Amino acid sequence: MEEQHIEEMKKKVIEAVSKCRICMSCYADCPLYESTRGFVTQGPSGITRALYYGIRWDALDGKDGQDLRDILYACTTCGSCEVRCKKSACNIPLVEIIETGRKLLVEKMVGPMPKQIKVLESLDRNGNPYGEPAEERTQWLGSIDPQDTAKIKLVQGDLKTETLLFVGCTSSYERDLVNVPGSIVKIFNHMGVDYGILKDEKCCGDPALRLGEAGLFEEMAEKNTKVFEQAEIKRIVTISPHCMSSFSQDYPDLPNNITIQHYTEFFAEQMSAGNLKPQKSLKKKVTYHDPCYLGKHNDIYETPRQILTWIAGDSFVEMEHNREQALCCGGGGGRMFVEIEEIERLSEKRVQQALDVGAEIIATACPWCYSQIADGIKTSGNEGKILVKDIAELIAESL
Amino acid sequence: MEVIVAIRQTPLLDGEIVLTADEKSVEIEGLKYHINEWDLYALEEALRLKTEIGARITAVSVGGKATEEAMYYCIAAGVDEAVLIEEESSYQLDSSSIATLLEKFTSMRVFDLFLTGVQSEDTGCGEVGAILATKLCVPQAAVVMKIKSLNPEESIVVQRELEDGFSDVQRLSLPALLTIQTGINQPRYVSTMHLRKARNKGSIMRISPLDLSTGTGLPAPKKTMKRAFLPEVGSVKLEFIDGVTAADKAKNIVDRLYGMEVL
Amino acid sequence: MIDSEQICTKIVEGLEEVLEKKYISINRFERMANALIPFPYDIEEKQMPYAVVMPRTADEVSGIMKFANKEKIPIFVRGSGTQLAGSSRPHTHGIVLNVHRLNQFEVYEDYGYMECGPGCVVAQLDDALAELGYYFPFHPGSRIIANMGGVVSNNTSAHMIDTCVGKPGDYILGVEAVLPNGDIIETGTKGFRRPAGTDLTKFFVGGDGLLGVITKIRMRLAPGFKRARGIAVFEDLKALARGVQRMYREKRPAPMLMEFMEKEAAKIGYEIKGLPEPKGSAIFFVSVGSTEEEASSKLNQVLESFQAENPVEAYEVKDLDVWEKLWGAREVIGSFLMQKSGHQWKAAEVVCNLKDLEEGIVAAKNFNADMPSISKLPLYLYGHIGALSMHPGILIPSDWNDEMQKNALDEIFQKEARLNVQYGGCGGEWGQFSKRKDFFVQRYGEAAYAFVNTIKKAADPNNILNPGILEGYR
Amino acid sequence: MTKGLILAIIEHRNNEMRDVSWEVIAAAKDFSSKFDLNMAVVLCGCDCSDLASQAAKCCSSLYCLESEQLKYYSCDRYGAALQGLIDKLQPTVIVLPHTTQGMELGASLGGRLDVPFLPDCLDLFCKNGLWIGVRELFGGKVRGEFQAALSHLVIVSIRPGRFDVVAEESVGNEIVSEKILLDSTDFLTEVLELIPPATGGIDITKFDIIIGVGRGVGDKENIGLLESLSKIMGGTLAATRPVIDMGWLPRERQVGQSGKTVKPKLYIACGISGASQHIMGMKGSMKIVAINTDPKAPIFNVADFGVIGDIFDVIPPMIEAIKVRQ
Repeated sequence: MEEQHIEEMKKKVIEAVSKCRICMSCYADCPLYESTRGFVTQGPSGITRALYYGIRWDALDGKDGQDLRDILYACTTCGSCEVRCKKSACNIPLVEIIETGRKLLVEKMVGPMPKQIKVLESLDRNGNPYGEPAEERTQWLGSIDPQDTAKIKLVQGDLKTETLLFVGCTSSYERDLVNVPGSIVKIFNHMGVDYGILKDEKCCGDPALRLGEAGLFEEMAEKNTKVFEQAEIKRIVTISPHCMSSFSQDYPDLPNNITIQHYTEFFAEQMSAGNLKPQKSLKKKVTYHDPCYLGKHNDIYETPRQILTWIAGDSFVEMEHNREQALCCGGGGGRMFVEIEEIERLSEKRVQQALDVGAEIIATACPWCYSQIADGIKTSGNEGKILVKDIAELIAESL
Repeated sequence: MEVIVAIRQTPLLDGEIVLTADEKSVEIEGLKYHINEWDLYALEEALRLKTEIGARITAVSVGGKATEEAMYYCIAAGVDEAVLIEEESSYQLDSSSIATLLEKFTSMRVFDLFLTGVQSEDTGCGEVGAILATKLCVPQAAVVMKIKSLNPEESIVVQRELEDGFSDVQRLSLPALLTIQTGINQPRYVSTMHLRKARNKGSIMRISPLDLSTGTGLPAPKKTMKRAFLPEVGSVKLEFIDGVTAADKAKNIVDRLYGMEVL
Repeated sequence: MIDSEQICTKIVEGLEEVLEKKYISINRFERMANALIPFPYDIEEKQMPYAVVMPRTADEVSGIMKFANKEKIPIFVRGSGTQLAGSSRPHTHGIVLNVHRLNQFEVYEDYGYMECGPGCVVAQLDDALAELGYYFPFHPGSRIIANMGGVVSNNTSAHMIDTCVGKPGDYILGVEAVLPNGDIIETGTKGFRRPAGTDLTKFFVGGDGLLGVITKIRMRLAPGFKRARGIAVFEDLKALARGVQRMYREKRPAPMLMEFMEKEAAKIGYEIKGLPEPKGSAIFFVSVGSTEEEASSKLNQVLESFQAENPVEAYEVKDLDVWEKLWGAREVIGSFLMQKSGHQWKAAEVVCNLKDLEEGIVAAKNFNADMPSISKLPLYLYGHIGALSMHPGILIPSDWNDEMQKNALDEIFQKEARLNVQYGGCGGEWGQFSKRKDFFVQRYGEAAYAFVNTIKKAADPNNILNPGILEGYR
Repeated sequence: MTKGLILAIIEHRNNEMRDVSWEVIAAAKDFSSKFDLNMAVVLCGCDCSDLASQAAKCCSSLYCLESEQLKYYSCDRYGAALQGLIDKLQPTVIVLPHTTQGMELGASLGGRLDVPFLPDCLDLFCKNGLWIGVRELFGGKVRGEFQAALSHLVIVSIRPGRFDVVAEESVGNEIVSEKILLDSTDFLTEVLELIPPATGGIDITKFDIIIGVGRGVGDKENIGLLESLSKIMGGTLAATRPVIDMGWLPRERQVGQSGKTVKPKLYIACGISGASQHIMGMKGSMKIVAINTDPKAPIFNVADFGVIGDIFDVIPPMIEAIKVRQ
C-alpha cells in the first residue's frame, strides 16, 4: 500500500471512471482526437480508461508509466468532452480525472513530460514558466507609451491598492504580446481607474496545477494569497483567463471579499455603466474565438461578445463553432510547454473556420490562444489575409 | 545489491560570476545551488537499478549545511539512505581530499557499485571517481553512457562514450566504480510534496570527517587555487560587428562574409 | 500478461511494408482502448489485442488481411465501437483494424451519388448532405460518433421507419470490400438501377461484419423531405398501440419518424424540458413530403386514425420551439436518469408484429418483471413505435461487479429474444449475432444458423475476420 | 643534480595515432625547454611498432610498452604497465592529453602514486619548485591558477586543441621497446569491443559551411529557422551536446569532445555559450562567427566575428540579405 494520498487518488479515479458508460459521445467534440492520428487513447474516454487500467494493472511505473504519461499529458484540458458528457451521458468529470491522473504520475515520479520539468523548475526558481529572470517581470513597461506607465502604481512592500491588474507571465515576458498589457493599461488610465501592478508579480501557479504538481501550486497560491491580503486588494483583474480561473476555482483560501474578474468582465461592466465608451467603431469583419478557460471552464460567453458588438456593431460575425462548441486552440493543459504531434494543427483549423465566415480579424481574450492563433495564421500561409487581435487591443484602438 | 552514489552541490552558473576581494577564489555567497548535473544522471541511474532489480541505494555527499537540501532531494527521489560528511569549508577541499573522505567512508561498508558523475559543472576536474576507485582497489570505467547488463554480485558490462563518435564496451567485476555521462537516462521530477515529506520525516546520517580516522583533521589537498581571474574575452582576432539594430548587424556580417568570399 | 512480446514485434515487422509504422500501435493502453464497448465490465485477459492498425486505403487493408491469413492472427474491425450488441469487442487475441483513417468523402452531384469510407462519422455526412438538400437514411442514437462502416454492416434503421423510407441499405448502390483472404472486390452499380440477380452488396450491407471489410460505400443522393410534426397523447399504452395499428390498417401514409414515451419516461422528459406533465404516454412523429402541404396532409391523415382511439390530445405541432422541447425530452431521459442515479443505461430491442402490438407493448412494459437479477431495477419504456420497435430501458448499477453486470445483460438479451420470437419480430438496429446469437437460432432454427456458418466458412476458411461475432459470446 | 625528466603519455585508437598525441609531444617539448627537463615519450599498446616509429620522428627518446594485454585501453592495465616505467625513470612531470582516457588515467595514476594531478590545464608554469596549472572554472567564465602540493612528481593533463601540433623533425630516434607481461590476476576489467562511429546519416565533417545550434535556440520548433539559414548557405546543421541530449537533433550532428571534430571554411555558432567540450570540436574552423546575447560568452574567445544579439532577431534578416545577393 502506497502513501495515503496516492491511494486516495487511485480510488477517486476508479470510482469516477467506472460510472462512464463508454458511449464514446465525447469523441465528437475532442480537439485532440480531431487533430492527431485518431488513436482511441487520443480521445477522452480512451485517456480516462487508460488511467483506469493503468491503476487496475498496477502499470504506473517503467515503460507503461511513460506510455500513460504521454497519453495523459496530450490533453489540452479544454473541457469540451465534459460539456458533451453532461448534455447526453453520465456527466463524468473527465478533465478532473485526467488531472488527478497527472497528480498521481507526478507523485510516482513518472510525470510530467521531460520538456515540462524545466517549466516546473522555472516556476519554483523564477516565478514564471519560461525560465526568464524574475527581476525582468515588469520590463514590458519600458516598451509602452511613457504617459501610460507614469500613471501606474507599482505595488511593493506595504503599498496598498484596491484594484490589482494581474498581468500574468505570458503578457509580461512574451515580446510580441506586449501590445495586450499595453492596451489594458491605456484603457485603465483612460477611465482613470485607481489600480496597481505588483512589482514582483509571481505566476498564479496554474501551469503547476495543470501539470499535476499540486504541492508546488499550493505553495505558490499561499505566497500570492499573502501578497494580495497584505496589499488589501479587493478586486483582481487578470489578463489571462487561466489566472482568473486559477484564482476563482483552484486557490484554496483566497479571502472571499476579493472579486476575481477577467478583464473582459471588468470592461463590460464599465461599458454598461457608461464609464467606457468606444469612440471609433471597428469597420473590419471581426469574429471571436472563445478561450476554453473563459468559456467552457467559467461560462463567460456573452460578456466578450457584448464588448465586440459595442465596438464592431454588425461587422461582428460568429463562427460556426462558438461558445460551448468552440474549437480549442491547442494551448491549454500544459500543451504550450511540450510539442504534441498534430496531423492537422488546431490553430490552423480555427483560422480556417474564421476565414470561412469572412472574418478579417480573429479576436480572442487569452495570451495563449493569441500566440497559438498567430502561429496558425503564419503556418497556414494566411498572413495578410487575417489578423489575430486581443479584445483589449480592439478596445484601446476604439478609444 | 548495494549501490552508493556520490552527490555534490554546485553553484548555479547563470548570472554574473564575482571574485573574492583577495582574488583567491570565486565569491560563493549569495549564489543559488543545485545538484551537479552529472550527479543527477548518476542518481537516476542508481534509482533505475532500485526499481528494476531492487538495489539498495545510499547517497553520500561531502558538504556543509547548504548540502542538506541535496540530501533531502535524494531522500525524496527514493534513496534508502542519505549520508552527509559534514564539512562547512567543503568548498576549499580539492578532489583528492574529497576522494579520501569518501574512501574512508566507503571502506567502512559493503558495496557492489559506486556511481559518480563524470565531472562537476564548476571545477570540471573529473578526478574524484578515478582517485576513489584506485584507492578502493576496485575496477573503474569512466564516462559510462549505458549499463548494458548487470549480474549482481558478479560483474557489470558498460558502454563508454569516447571521442569522435567511438565507444567501447567493458566488463568489470563487482564491486566496481562507474562515472556517469549526461544523457544516459532522463532524470525524474521530484515533486514538492515528496520534498516536503523528506524534510519533515527524512533522516540524514551525518558523519564528521574526524570520525573517518583521517588522523590529523582534514586530508591535505593535493592542489589549491592560488589565484582566480576573469579571462579577457575575445581572441586577438575577434571583431564585433557593429550596427544599431539586429537587422543592421545581420546585413553587415553577410556583407563581410561575401567580401571575404567565404560565402 | 500474455507473452505477446514476440507476436507484437512479429506483427509490427510483418506489416512494416503494408502501412506507415506510426499507424501500427502496440502500446498497451491503445490496445486496451480498442477493445472498449458500451458494456464497461472489465476486459478479460484473452480479449487484449496484440496490436492496433489504422490503414488509409483498401490496398493497406488487403495487405493486413493477407498477413493475418498467413500468420493465422484474427482481425477485429473497429469503427467507433458503439454497437450495442457487443460486436466491437474482440473475443480473442488478435489485431484490431481501426477504420478511423478510411474517411474519404466525396459528393458526385453529377452522378447523383456520394462515396464515403467506413471511417466517416454519420453525423458529419448527414449534416453535409442536408446542407446540399439531400436525405440521409442513417439516424442512430450515436450519430455524432458512429462510423459508416458500422451502420452499413448492421444496416441499422434506428429512428427511421422502414414502412416509410425502407432500410438504409436500399439507398446503397454498391460497395468496395476486402474479402477475408485479402482480395479487393467491388459490388453493385454506378447507376440507380441496382443489379437484378446476384448483387454481392447484400453480403456486406447488413453483413454483420462476417464476410468482408467495407472500404468504400456508394450511396444514392435522395432528395430531402419537407417535414410536418405531430404529437398524440394516449391515456394508456393499449390505446396508443391501437392508434398505431389503426394507422396501418387504414392505409395511412407511414411517417418517417414515430417515437413514443411511456408515461413514466415522458413525465421525466417533460419535466426536464419545463413542459407541463403529460396526461399519458406520448407519440411524436414526423410525416414527410416533397412540399410542406403534402407533409402536413399526410400527418393529418395519421392524426385521423389516432383520433379514433380518443387520445387525450393529438395535434400537428406548428411551433418549432415546442417541437424542439418535445423531441429533446426524449433525448435527455437517458442522461438525466444516469446522472441522478449514477447507474448505467441498458436497453433491449423488442420488435412486435402489427396484430399483437397491443399485447406486445404491455409485455415490453413488464419486460423485466420475471427476470431474476433485474426485476427490481427501474424500467423506462420508449422506442420507435412507428416501426413497432420498443426499447425497454433499465438502469444497471455501475458498482455491480462484472459478473452481476454480465448476468443482467444476459437476462436482457434472453428476454428480448423470447419476446421477439413470441411476436415474430427481430432486431432492426444492432445486428443479429454476438450477444444475440441465441435469438437467431431460436427464431430461424439450427439449419438457418448452419447455413450462415457454411457461407462464413467458405468466405473465411481460417475464420480470420471478426471471429466470435457469429459464434456469439456471453 | 641530474636534470629532471618530463614523460609524455600519448594515445592511439583503432591503430591510428590521435591528433592530441602530437599536441602533447609539442607541449612536453615546450615544457622541457622552459623548465630545463629531459623529455621522453611513452606509448602503450600491442604490435604498435609502426605507431612507435611514427612518434619517434618527433621526439628524441620513445618508450614503447608492448603487451597483448594492452591492446585496448583500460585504466588498471595501463596504470600497472606505466607504474613500472615510472618507478624506473623517476620523472618529475608526467603530461598527457585531457581526453576520456587521459582524465581517467591521470587521476588514477595520481591516486596510485599519491602525487598531485592537475587536470585539463590551459598552461603550466613553475614557481620556486612548485608546479602551477592554469585551469578553467564555471564552464570557462573564470580561470584559476592551481598550485600542486610539493611532490617529487606531478601529473598534468592538457586541454586538447590548446597546443599546436608538433612539427616532424628527424631527430635521432632511439626507441626503447619492451615486451612486458603483466600479472593478469589483478585485472578486474576486460574490454569486450571497440565500436566505431555509426555510419550512415549525414557526415557533417564534409561541409564547408556549418551552422552550430546551441541551447540558446530554446526549443526544437525554432531549429527550423536555423535549418533555413543553413539551406540557403548550402551548409548543414551541427549541435552542442545539450541539444543532442534533448533529442532536438540526431547524435551524428554532435560537435565536440564526445562528438565530431569539424574544420569547415565557415562555422556560425548560434546561441552557443562555448563550453570547452564544444569549442574543442570546432575551434579548427577557418572562420568562426558567433551570435550570442551575452558579450562575455566564452564562444567569443575563438570567434573571428561576434554579433551581439538574439538569434531570432539576427538570423531572419541574415537570410533576407543572402536571398538578395543570390
